Amino acid sequence: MTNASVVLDIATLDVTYPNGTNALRGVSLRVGTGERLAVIGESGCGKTTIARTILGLLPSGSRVAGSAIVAGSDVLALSERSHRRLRGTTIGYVAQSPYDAMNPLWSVERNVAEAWRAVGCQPPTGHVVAALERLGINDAAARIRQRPFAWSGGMLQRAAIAAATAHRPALLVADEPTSALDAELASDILELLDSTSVALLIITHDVHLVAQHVHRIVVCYAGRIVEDRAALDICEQPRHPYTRALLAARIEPGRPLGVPLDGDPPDLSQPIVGCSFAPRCPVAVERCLTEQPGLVDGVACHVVNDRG
Amino acid sequence: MRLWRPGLSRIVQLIVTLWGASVVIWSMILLAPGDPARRLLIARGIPDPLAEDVAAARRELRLDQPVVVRYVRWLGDVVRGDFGASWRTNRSVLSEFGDRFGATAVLGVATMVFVVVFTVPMTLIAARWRERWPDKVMQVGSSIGTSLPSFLVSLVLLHVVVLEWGWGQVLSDGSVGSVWLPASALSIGVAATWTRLLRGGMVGVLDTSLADICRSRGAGPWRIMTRVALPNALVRFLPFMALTVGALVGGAAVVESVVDWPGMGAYLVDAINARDLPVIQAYVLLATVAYVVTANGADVLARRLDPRLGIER
Amino acid sequence: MRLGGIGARRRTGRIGLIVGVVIAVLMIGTVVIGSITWDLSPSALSLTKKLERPSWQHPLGTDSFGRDQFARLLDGGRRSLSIAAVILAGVVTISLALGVLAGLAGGVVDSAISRVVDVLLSIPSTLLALALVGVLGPGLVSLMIAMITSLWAGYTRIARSLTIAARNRGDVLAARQAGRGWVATTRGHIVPGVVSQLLVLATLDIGGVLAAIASLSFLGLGVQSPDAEWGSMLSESRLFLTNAPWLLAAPTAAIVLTVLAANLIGESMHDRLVMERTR
Amino acid sequence: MTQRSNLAFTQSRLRWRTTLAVIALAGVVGAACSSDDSSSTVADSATTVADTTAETVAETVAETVAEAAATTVDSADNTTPVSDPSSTDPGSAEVADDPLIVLNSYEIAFIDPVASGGFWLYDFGGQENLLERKDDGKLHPWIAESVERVDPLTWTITVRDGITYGNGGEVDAEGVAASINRQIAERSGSRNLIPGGVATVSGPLEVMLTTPEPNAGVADALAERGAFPVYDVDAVVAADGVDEDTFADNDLLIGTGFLTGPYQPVEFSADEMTLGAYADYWQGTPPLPGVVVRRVIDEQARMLAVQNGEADLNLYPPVEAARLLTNADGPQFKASTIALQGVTMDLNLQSAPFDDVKVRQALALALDYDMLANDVLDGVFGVATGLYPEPVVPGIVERSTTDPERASALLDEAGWVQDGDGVRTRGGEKLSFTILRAAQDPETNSLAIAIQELVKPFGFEVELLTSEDFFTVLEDPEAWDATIFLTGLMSSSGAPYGPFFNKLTTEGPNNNGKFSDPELDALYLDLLASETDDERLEILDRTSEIVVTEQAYLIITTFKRYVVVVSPEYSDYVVSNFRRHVTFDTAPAA
Repeated sequence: MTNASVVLDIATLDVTYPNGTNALRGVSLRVGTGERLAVIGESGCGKTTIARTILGLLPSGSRVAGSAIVAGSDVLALSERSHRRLRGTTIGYVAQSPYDAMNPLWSVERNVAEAWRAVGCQPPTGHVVAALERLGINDAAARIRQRPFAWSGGMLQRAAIAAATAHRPALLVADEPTSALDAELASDILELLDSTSVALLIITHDVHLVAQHVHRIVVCYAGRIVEDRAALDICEQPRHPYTRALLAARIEPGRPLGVPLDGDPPDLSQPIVGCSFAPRCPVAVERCLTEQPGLVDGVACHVVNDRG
Repeated sequence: MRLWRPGLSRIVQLIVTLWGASVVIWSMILLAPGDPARRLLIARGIPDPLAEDVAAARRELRLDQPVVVRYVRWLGDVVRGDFGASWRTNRSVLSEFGDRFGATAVLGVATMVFVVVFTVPMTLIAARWRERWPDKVMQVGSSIGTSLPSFLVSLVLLHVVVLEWGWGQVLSDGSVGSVWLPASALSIGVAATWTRLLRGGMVGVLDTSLADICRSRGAGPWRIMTRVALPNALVRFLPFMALTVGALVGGAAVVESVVDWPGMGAYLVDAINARDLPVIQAYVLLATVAYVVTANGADVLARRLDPRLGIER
Repeated sequence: MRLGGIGARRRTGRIGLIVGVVIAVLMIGTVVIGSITWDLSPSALSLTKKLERPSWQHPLGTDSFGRDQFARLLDGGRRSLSIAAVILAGVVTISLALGVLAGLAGGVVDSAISRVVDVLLSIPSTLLALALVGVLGPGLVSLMIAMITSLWAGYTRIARSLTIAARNRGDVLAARQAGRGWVATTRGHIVPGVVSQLLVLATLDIGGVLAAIASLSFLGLGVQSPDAEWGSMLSESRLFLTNAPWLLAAPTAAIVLTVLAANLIGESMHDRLVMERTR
Repeated sequence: MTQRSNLAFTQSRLRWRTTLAVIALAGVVGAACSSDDSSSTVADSATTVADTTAETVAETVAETVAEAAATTVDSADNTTPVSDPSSTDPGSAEVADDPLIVLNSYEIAFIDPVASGGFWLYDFGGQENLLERKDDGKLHPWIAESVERVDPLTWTITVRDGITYGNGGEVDAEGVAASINRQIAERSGSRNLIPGGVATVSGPLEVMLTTPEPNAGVADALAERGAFPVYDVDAVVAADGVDEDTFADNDLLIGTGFLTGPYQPVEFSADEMTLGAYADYWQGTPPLPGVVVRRVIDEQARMLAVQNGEADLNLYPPVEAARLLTNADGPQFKASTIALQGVTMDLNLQSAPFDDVKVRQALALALDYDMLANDVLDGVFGVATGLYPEPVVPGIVERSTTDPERASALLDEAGWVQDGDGVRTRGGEKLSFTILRAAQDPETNSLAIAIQELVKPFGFEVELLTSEDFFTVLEDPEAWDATIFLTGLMSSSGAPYGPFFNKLTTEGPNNNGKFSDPELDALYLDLLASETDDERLEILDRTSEIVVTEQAYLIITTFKRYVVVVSPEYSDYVVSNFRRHVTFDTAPAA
C-alpha cells in the first residue's frame, strides 16, 4: 500500500517466457487514479507482456520477478484463485480484435452478460442494454439478440468495452483496442474508453492516435522502457533516439516500422549488455554498448542524458 | 456478414455425386467374376443347376438386355424405393433391412452414447491439465485406442467378459440389454480418435484471445472449458463427427458379424459371403446416401452455428 | 480433417516417434531376421503335434495342424507388411499420376478426375473395400484391388491441390521461363514435393491399412489358408482360445503393436509436416 | 436350460410377438372366419407380451399354433379339428418346459417345398415324407402305411389313416397325389428322381404312381429329404396367389399349417425360425413346446453359445470341437453312427496330369486314408473305403487302398522322374496340379491343406485354389486339375440313384472330370432296373471297383459323419445318420 492514488504500480518487472524469451527486463511504471497511460512500441517490445502480466494471462511456466501492484494487491504474489477474483471486477480488459473476443455461439447479450456470469452473478435487468446504449449502440434492446457476426467491428468493440467495464474496474487494460478499426471509429472508441474507467492502460503501436487521449506515454523497446513522459511532451519533443525514430515513421496497421531504422531488434533470448537500442542507434557512443542507461527525467539514454 | 445457407448449387452437386456413386455401386455387379445367373443360383443354394434354371435366372436378372438398359431400369427401381430382392431369400432387400434396422440403430445410438460419455470428460480433463500427466496419459491411451482393431476388442470382450466372467450372452438378440458388448468394441477406436481431435480443438480454442477474454472477465478454468472451449470445439468438430458415421458403417459390419449382432452389418457380411449382390449394392448405396446426407448436414449445421467456419475455408 | 493444437504435442510427438520407431524396428527386424534364421516351415503339417504348448522347439506352440506358430507368425508378418506396402505404393502411384495430371491439365480432364474423386469419396471407404472384396470374391488380389480403390481418391485430391499450388511456385515458373518443358519441370520441380507429401500421408495410413487387412482376413475375405496372415491366423485359432490361448496371444500382440507403431510414426510425421507448413 | 437362455428366448420371442399376432390375425381374417375368434387369438398374444416368464411363453407357442390351426380349419374347411389324434403311440407323457434351441449355420430361405432350399423343415420336424429312412439304414413307412411296386412301372402308395395337416385338414390320397405331382412339376431335384412320374388317386387312401421307365429308386425318392414331402397343396397355392411359376412367400405360409410334422413354423425371419408343437400331431403330443432354429453363421459363436447355456444343439460344429469338449458335465460332441457323405476329389481327365490313369491311380494310392480321417479330421470322419460306405450298402468290398511304393512305381512307369525328394518332372514339365476348393466348407479346406503336404514326398507339387465361382471354373477344362468338395455317392437320405447319374454317367451334370465310361452308363441303367438288394450290391460293388481302383476317376478322401454339439440337457441326443436333427422323439434327457 504505497499510495492510495496509485492504481497500478509495476516495479522492476522481469518476465521470461517458457521458450526462453526474456520479454520484460526490469520494467517499472505507475498509473494513478484517473490517469490514462499508453504503452507504445513495436511488436515484440514487451508491451503486451505487461498487459498479460497484470491480467495473469502469461502461459504457465513463465518466470516472473519484481512486483505489479494493482489497487493495493501485488498480483504476482497472489494465488491464481485470488488473482482471478481481481479480474473482471478490479481489472478490466479490452482486446485487440472484437470479433475474436466474442463467443460466436452466443448472442451479443449473452456475451456481455458473461462479464457478470463469469464472476457468479447475473446482470441487473436492463443493465446490458443500458450500458450498450450509453456506449452508442442504437436500438440495443433489439440488436443484442443477434449473434456477433451480425454486428460491425465498431459495435462489437463497444460491446466488449461494456463487458470489460461492467463492474467499474479500478484499472482498464486495453490491448491494441483500435487496430482492427478504421481511424475515425478508433478515435470514438478511445473516447469511450476515456469515459468509462478510473484508470486506463492502453497498449498500442500507434502513437499519433493515442497522443490526444492519454496523459502519459511510455515507450518500450526490447523489454525495457526507454522513455516515460507526458503525452504532449513526447509527441512534440521526443528525446530518446528510438522514440524519435518511432514518431518519424508513419506507422500504419499491418506495416512494419519503416524507414529511419536499420537492423533488427535484439534477440530477446539472450542477455543484453548496455542499451538495448545501441546497435541500431544513430547516435550511440561506446558507453551505450557496455552500460545500461537508467531512466533519468523520463528518458533512458546516455547520450541524451549526458547532453542534459 | 451474411448467414450461410446451403444453396441450390450445393444440392445439385450432391445429387450428381450420389448419381455417380450409384453408377459405381451398380457397376460392381459387372466386376463380379463368373456368370451372374449362376451366382444367383449359388446364392439360393443350388450349386449345380440345370440349364433351364440358369436360363430362368438369366431372364430374372435381365441379363439378356444391354448393360445401360439394365442400369437405367435398376436406377428407376431404386428411385422408386425398390432395391430388388435378395438372391438368397427372394424377399425385398428393403424388408430384409427393415427387419435388422432396429438392432443396428440400437447399436449405433449406444455406440455414440458410449463415445460421447467417454470423450467429453476425457477431453475436458486432458485440455484442463494440458501437457501435464492426465493429458499425457490420455494421449498414450488414445494412441493405443486407435490401434486396436474393433474385431479384436469384441473377440476379447466375448471371451473374457462373457465366457470367463459370465456377464451377458454370446448370442445377442439386438436388444438394449446386450448392446454394451458390440458398442464398447465399436466405440473404443472412435472415442480414441475423437478424444485426440477434440482435445486438439479445445486447446486451439483455449489458445485464442476469446479464452483470454473470458479469463480476464474472471471466469474460472472449468467455466471456460465447458462454456467456451468445448462448445466451440464441438462445432468445428461436427463435420468430422459426420465422417465417423462413414467409418462406423464399415466397422459395424465387422463387429456385428463377430459378436453375432442381428443387425444390418452382420447381414451385409453374410450377403458378401453368399455373394448376394442386390443386398451388397443396396447396403452400400443406402450407406452412401446416409453418409453424404449426414456429412453435408453436419457441415451446414456447423456453418450455421459458427458462420466464421464458412469464411475460413 | 485435423484440428489445431499441434504445437502443444511436439514433445509427446517426439516420444511417440521414438517409441513407434523402436517397435517398428523390433517388429520388422524380427520378421526379417526370423524369416532368414527360423528354419521351421510355416506350412509343414505335423499331425501328431497338434495344439502343442509353447516350448523351446516351438516358442509359440503349434496350431491345429501341428504347424509351428512362430514360423507362421513370421510368414504372416512378412505377408501383411508386403501387402500393405503394395497397396500404399499402388495408391501413391495412381494418385500421383491422376492428381498431377488433373492439376496440370485443368479443364475437362481436371473436372472429370475431380468428379470421379468426389464420387468415390462419397462412398464410405471401409464399406467400399468390404463390398468390393465381396463382389470380386475373397482372396489376396481382390483385397488389394479393394483397398486401393477405396483409398486412391483421397490421395488424388491432395495430389491435385499440391500440384496446383506448386504450379505457381517461384521455382516452377522460373524453370518454365528458363525454357524447360512441362514434362521436365513437372518431373524436376512438382513431382518430388507431391511425392514426399503423399508418402507422409501413406505413413499415416499404414496402421489403418494393416488393421483393415487383418480385419478382412479375419472375416475370411482376405488372405486365404494355408497362407498365413495375422488376421486369418486369429480366425483359424479363435476356436481354441480356451484350450490354447497362446495361439491367439501372438497374432493379437503382433497386430496391435504393428498398428500402434505405424500410427505413432505416421502421426509424428504428419505433425512435423503440419508444423513446417504453418511456420 | 439355464436362466439366461430363458431370458434370451423370452427376449427374442418378444421381438417377434407382434409379428406373430399380425400373422395370426391376417391368416384368420383372410380365411373369412368369425371376427370373435380372431380377436381372441390376438388378445391372447397381447397378454403374453406383458407376461414374460419362460413358462408362459413356452405354453403360448403351443396354444397359438393349436388355436390358429383350429380357427383356420374351422373357417376355411368347415370341418372340426381333430381333437383325438389317432395315434398308435401316445408319445411322451410329459411336455418339456422350454423349447429346443437349435443353432444352424445355413440360412433357411424358403419353406415352400418346391422352392430351392425348401427342404429345411425336413431337418427340424416340420416336413414328413411317405417313407422314412431310419438310422438302421432301411426304409420304413411314415405318412404311407405302405409303398409297393406292383409292376416295374407302377407303385401303389397306401396312406396312413387319420393323419392331419397342421390346419386340421385330413391327409388323404388326393392330397398325397397333389403333393407328388406339384413336386415333380415344379422342383427339378424331385423331377430328376422320378422323371415323368404321375400320381393318380386310386382309392380314398390309395395313390398310384407310374413311371415311363423302370425306376428302382422310387421308394428311396419318396424317402428323400425335401424331394417328396406330404403337404396341403391347396393351402400353399392359396397362399401363393396366382403366380404359378414361383413359390409361396414364407410370410404367407407361416401359420397356414400346411405340413404334417410335430413342429410347424409359427414365426419366421431370416435369422430365426420358430416351430410350435402341433398338439393334434398324429403320433401323439410332441414332447417339446416348440423348436427355435436360429441361424448363427460364426462357428465359434455357435460353440460358445452352447457352452454358455444359451442353446441346446449346435449343428455343423468343426471337427476340432471333439477335442475341445472334454468336460463331462459340459456340452457333448456327438457324431452319427454312419459316415454317409463322401468328401470327393474329382480329377480332371481333360488335361495333364490326370489324363493319365497311372497318375490318377498313383495319387489314389499315395493318400493315407486312415491318416486323413483319424489324424487330420481327428477321427470324427470315417476312413474312406470306396465309393459307398459299408453300413449303407452292406457287404460292399473295400476298394480304397494306400500303397506308397506302388504309387511311386506307377509314377515312374508313367515317365515322371523324381530327383531326390523334389518335384517329379517329365520332359521338363513338373508334376504339379491344382486343387480347387469351395470356399465355404471348413473340412474340405483342412483336407486340401493336408493332401497338399501329404503328396509332396511322392513328387507332386500342389497349388490350392479357392474359387469364387466354383462351378464356372469347373466348366473350363484348363482352369483346374482336381477339386475337393462334399458330395458323396449317397444322397443325404442314403440312396445311390441320383448321385450315380449325376456324377458317374457320361451325361451326368456333376461329372466334373468329364469321363465317359460305357460300362458305368450301362451299370446305371441296370441299377434303375434292379429289383433285389443283392442285384444292387453287385452293381454298386462293380461301380466302386471301376471308379476307385481300375480307373481312379475320382477319389473319396473320407466319409463324413453328421456331428452335433449338444447341451448337457440333451446329453442322450442321438445324431441322425440322415440329417433328421429334430424328430418326434427328440426330447431332453430324463
